[in-house]
Amino acid sequence: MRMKLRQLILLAFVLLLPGVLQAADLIKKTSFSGTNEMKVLFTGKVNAAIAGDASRYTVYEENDPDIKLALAAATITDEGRGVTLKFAEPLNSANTHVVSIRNLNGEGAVDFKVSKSYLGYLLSILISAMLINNFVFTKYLGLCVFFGTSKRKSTAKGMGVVFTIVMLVSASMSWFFYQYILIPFNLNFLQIVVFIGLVSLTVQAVDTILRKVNPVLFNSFGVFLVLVIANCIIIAVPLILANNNYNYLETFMLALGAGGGFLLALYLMSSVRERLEIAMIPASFKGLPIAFIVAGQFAMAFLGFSGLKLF
Amino acid sequence: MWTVLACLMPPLILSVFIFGIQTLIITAVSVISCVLVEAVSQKALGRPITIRDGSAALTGVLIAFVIPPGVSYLLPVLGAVMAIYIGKHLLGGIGYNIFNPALLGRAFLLATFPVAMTSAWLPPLHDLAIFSYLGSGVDAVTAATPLAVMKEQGMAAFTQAFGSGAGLYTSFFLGWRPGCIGETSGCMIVLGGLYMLYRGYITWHIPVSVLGTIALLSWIFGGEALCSGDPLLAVLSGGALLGAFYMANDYVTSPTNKTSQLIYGVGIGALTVLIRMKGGYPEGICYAILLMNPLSSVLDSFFKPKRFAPPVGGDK
Amino acid sequence: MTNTKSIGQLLSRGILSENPIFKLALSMCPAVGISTTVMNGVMLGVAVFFVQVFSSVTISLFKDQIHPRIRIPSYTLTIATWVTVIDLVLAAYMPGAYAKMGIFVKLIVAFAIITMRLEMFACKEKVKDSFWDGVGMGLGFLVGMVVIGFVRELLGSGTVLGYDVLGFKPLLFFILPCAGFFVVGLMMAFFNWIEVFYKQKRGVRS
Amino acid sequence: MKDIVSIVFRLTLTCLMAATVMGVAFIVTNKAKKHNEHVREERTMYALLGYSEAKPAPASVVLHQIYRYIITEGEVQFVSYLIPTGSGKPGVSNAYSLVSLDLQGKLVDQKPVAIDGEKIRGREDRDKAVIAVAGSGKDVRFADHTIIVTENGKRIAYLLGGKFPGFKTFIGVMLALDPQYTMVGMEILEHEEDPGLGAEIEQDYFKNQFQGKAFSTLKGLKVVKEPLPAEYQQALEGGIAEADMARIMEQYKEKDIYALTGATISSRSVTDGVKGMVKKFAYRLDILDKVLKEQQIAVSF
Amino acid sequence: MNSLLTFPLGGVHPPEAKGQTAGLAIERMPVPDELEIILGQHIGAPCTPTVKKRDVVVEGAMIGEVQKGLGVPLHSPVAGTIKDFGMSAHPMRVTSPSITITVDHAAIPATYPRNDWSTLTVAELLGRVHDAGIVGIGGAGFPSHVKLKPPPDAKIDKLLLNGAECEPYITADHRQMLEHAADIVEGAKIIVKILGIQECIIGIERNKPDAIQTMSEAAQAGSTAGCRISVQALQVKYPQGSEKQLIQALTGRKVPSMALPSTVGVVVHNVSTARAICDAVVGGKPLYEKVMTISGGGITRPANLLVKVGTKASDIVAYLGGVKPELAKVIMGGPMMGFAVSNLDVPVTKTTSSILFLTEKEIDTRPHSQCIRCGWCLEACPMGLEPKEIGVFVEANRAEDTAQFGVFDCFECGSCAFICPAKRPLVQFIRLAKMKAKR
Repeated sequence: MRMKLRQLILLAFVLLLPGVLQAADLIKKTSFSGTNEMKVLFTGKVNAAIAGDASRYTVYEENDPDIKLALAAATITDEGRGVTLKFAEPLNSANTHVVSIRNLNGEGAVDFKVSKSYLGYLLSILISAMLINNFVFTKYLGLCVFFGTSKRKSTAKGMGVVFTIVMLVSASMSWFFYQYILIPFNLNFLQIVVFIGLVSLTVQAVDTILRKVNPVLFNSFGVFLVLVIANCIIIAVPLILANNNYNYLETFMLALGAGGGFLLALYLMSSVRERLEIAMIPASFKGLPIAFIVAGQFAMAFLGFSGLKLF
Repeated sequence: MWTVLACLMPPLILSVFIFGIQTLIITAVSVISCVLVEAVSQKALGRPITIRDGSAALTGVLIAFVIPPGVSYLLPVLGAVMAIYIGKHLLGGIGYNIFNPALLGRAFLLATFPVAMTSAWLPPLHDLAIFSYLGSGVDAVTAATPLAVMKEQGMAAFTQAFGSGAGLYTSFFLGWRPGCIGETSGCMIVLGGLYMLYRGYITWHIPVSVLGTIALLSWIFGGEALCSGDPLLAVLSGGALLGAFYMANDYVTSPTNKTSQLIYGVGIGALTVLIRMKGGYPEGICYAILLMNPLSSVLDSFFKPKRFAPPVGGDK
Repeated sequence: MTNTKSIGQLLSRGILSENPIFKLALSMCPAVGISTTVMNGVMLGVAVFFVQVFSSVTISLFKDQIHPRIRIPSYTLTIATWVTVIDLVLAAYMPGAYAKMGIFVKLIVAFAIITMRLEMFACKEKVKDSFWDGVGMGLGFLVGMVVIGFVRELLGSGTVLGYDVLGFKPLLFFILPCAGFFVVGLMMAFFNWIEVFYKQKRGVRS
Repeated sequence: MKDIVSIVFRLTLTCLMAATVMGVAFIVTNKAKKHNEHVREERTMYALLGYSEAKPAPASVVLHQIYRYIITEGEVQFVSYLIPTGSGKPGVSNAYSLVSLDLQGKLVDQKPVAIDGEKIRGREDRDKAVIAVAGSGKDVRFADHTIIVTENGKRIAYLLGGKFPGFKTFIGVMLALDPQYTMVGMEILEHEEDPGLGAEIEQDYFKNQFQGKAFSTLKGLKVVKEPLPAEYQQALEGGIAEADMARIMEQYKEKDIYALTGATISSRSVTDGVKGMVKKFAYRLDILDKVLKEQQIAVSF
Repeated sequence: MNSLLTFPLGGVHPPEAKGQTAGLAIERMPVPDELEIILGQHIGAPCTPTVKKRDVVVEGAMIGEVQKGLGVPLHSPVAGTIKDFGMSAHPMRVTSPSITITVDHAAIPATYPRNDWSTLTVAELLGRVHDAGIVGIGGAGFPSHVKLKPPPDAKIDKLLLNGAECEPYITADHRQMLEHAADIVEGAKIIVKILGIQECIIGIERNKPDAIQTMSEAAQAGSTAGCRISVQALQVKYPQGSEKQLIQALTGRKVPSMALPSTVGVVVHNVSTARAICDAVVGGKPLYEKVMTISGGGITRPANLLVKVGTKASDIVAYLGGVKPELAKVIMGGPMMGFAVSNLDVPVTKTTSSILFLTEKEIDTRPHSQCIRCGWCLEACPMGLEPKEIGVFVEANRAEDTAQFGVFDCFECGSCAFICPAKRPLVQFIRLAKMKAKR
């Protein structure tokens, strides 16, 4: 199972590569910084006289080609490889900006787009689902299974891993169904039935394959498969991706984040509950109530991630 | 416990001269409510009442130390309930709490009174007028903490507000800057911390790894370009010192093994810098410690103490 | 399980002795997630109520036709159908409330409580009993949601059902996500405590 | 074998029945749902204009939808507006035109668009219609949507929606301006700011500060980190007599925006975002009006 | 004397408190009227009496014998009459079967003339050690002849004599090293011969410089070509005197968990055991007397006493002028590993090395509180265990799950309980855990 996970990660990496190589040859990296700054990093050294000349730049938001943004200054940075564009007004980083530099590369103008990087966006989906909006601690999904399987670390690990894998497979299938069957045929109202059906199908398939391929693994992880269906995260992820119209990569990241976040939450919780087992909990709090209180404390700690903007 | 409390007295006394006499009142309210909550919880849960061991009082002082000096006196009371009852006694009393009670109290207060907890800062006093903020004075003045200025307005505004160079370090080290009650005076915290180190109450592992990581990562990522951040400033501003010496080091919630202590400290430092630079709050050490707390038992289970000699043929 | 149960018994079981939230601790997600106001609690409670009642009745009606080997898929399908219907109805006629509940309405499909009632009760009992059982369970869930919602709304925003009763916002904390865990945990403990308390009292008397 | 047949048969039957139930539900609710989709949005718009359920908008008040598209053909870009040329009354089949301007504000062409009055509100139908008119080989991109409000044919307000980065994620707003681009009101539609801090932007005492700011003030609007004066707060929250309120609002008309305590970044985001939106809108509408006037294009507003 | 050696892992530094008795010469205590000799004096099977009621015995006569299993014979410390077979108070086991002897004060004390042992064979030597009833005097009471017969596959190359005496208060070994250095070296030579090796190291903590001096001289005098005896000064650290720790300090070898020192080629004996072996082999004197330290602030006259086995603590108290009113706790054995006794009728056994009369000031009477996970016990534990976890598990009634923490490696040195800031009775917890986890 670990092998499979590694392959999946590798696959994701290969698929993500085009995102890294998005810009034109000349431009290595672009980003927004602060409220009214934009940073551009070129692949090599550029002519400082041209790149540092604010009057050679034309910058506008992609949707507003008729409104050029007023550039206050262009400063050469990174030993001639980069330039920081300072604008008179704050930028709206929600929108894609188009930057055009005249005569930078001999004739004509060099155009490129500056937006929040797509790779960063993908990673932020992952991080968000895992930490910032952890499905268990901030979105309260999958609680029944969460409290049910977090009593022992071994159980927690098993459940988390099985869950993540089923999640990846079923979310991918759900995305495919949603994009190519439900939407084109206007059958959106069937999404609940279709998604839950696909989850059951995935669970059944994983069950059968595991039983055949690796009975040892099945013995240790098989019991969790049934529980996966009862976990609302597994049905919530397809619903979220349908709501937000995610593409496949985004879906994959969301599923990975949701699964990883669940695994993380389960593991942390189980280690804490193993410790609580030997503690003197008041009688009426024994069992679930104290688990809820501890989960609340976890949720409070996870508040620390709120507002985290990595990319 | 009482020794730790004694080590916390110098920063408290200095805070009176920095922010005025109300810091003393807040601390007193906090300590009294913590002790009361502890006594009531223990009574209600049928446990022996152990308020004399000083742990509740210590939590009280620490809660007061991590809230701004201009808040209402109600806040520490609520924080005490969260910290002592929910955070400690429901989980089995002292020794069984997973999260640092004082920080849990702070996180609760930050969630409940976000405005007060993020804006009730006071500009430090320079003329020993320790009564000037009492009563109606508090509402009229506000200040911004160094980290908030740095985060919201950038380095230029920071330099404008707090100066630069040796004077800046001196005033920060002494404590003359806006901040939580007990976190500002670096010198007193370090003094108390060194005394505890000398007495063997704490070991160097956690404070050094926390502060080292904060300094290193701030130096690498903290500035305009790579490796241009100011590590000393990062350590002196915010609650880094208080957190490293008194919060992260809390016996109950930190790992016991030395290796895990180092990893734990590095984790706290890294999360602190992450939240400071990318997160939603100007200061991150509170949440960094809370986030690492549950990991301490996990770390301890990975790094067992070195056994004298394993049985022949390995453990059964 | 005895076959003869009065309507009162069926109802009280769902609401009190086997309350799905506080006693069985099933379907906790919405109990924590959207119980920030009484209204939210009522809305989701009603949705769950209808899904539970409809599903119970449906399964009870067709219990002889369901092949035992496809029992669980049939339940899932039935629940999913009714959830879809409720979802569509809410989206169409109560868009405001629907928007607030987010995906939780759709998530009713994964509620363990509904499947459990179908498996334990509806597939064996008469339609009428199943109906009342469904009503009991649905009401139990509703009551739980309302209680939690009431506490959180009152403490968090100082209002009840949107009406300002306190005039100020006491503790913002309670409308935050993490407070849901605390409220549910404390309430569960409270119910446990009451149970123990009454048992002791009764024990002393007899 | 018999078992399997029976299972398959029953499962199929169950599925069919389920599908029937869901299908029926879908058909029954679909119309109401579609109708409801825009109701909330419209309610916000009317609320911004000062109408409510108690005081419904008179029939003479008409909302004219204007959709802006960016059409790219090779290196050349046009800004095209899909504007109503008919009577503009909802429910009445309208005539729409696509007016394309070049980046300097000169008219390129004007083509009628065949689209039904209700359908124009659906993104897909509208995009299809515009692409059909623009011709093949061009990249057509929807940019934004603004509304011009007329009463008896006279412009009384503009409504514009927009989105900009807040402290956490994005903040979606809808603004109402009068014909002189003075702010009439603002509504926060979506945001994920911190409860108790940035989330306070949706409170009256913050968002109503924008009310009455003239275009000239708005252009240079800043955020000040000062406590909100008590009387201004009362006026903003609307708890006092109307005359007093008007006086106080007048008094603070040219003041900057008072930042929310503890949420300066959110306050600044909203201020900057609103400023940018209004400035762009004013610039474009002036150009569009000029072109429409020069070319004598009959529009419904 | 090269750099001071010690064991690397764990260890604590309790206040030594040896000053009260370190300078006092060993003093022979007059025999009381009656002795109670516990039958189970050592690890292994208790003895079966070989005498009957009203039998008259002479000093050194065998009165008990182990019939089956591990054990050594028991001898009468005095001449007298067997009065009764009964139950005596016991420091660890509450009560224990014993023989009561009425002392015949008129009898002439036995004498043991020294004779040459160099002609004896190994088997004969071993027989003498066994017949003299010699057990490890240091504490555990392991029959010495068994230790001297290591398993045939073990390659023994070193004998270590344990003169560390790391327990606070106790000075019995210290005094014996000062006063009977030659006997100890003689004993070492006997053991070396029995084991068929050539090297013996005597480890002494450096807080006994006079003992190091005396022993070095005696060792030098006693060393021969075939038997090198040396004295090694050790750092002062508790529990240096524990077998495994001493072996590591002196040889750097680590005895694996649940294994005997012979697996690393070492045999360890206490210095006083070596003296007893010398007495047994050279003079044929059985082990029935014991040098003990009586100390602590609660006794009127602290002393190092030579006491007959079977003397009751109350007799010793009476001899030393009674206890002081501030006495709070009586401990048999060292303060770290000993057992508190509530009854002064407890008789001295072959392994009792001290009786301490501690005052309120010398012990901590504060009630213990919950574990705060400070981790000090982890650092103090010389075996690298986690006493805190064991304690918490025992408190949660899950003692049977403590085997995972290596509870059986613990030799109950008490370092953890000493260092514990919450004053938790960790050793008691561990003893309980051992009892339950076995099952």
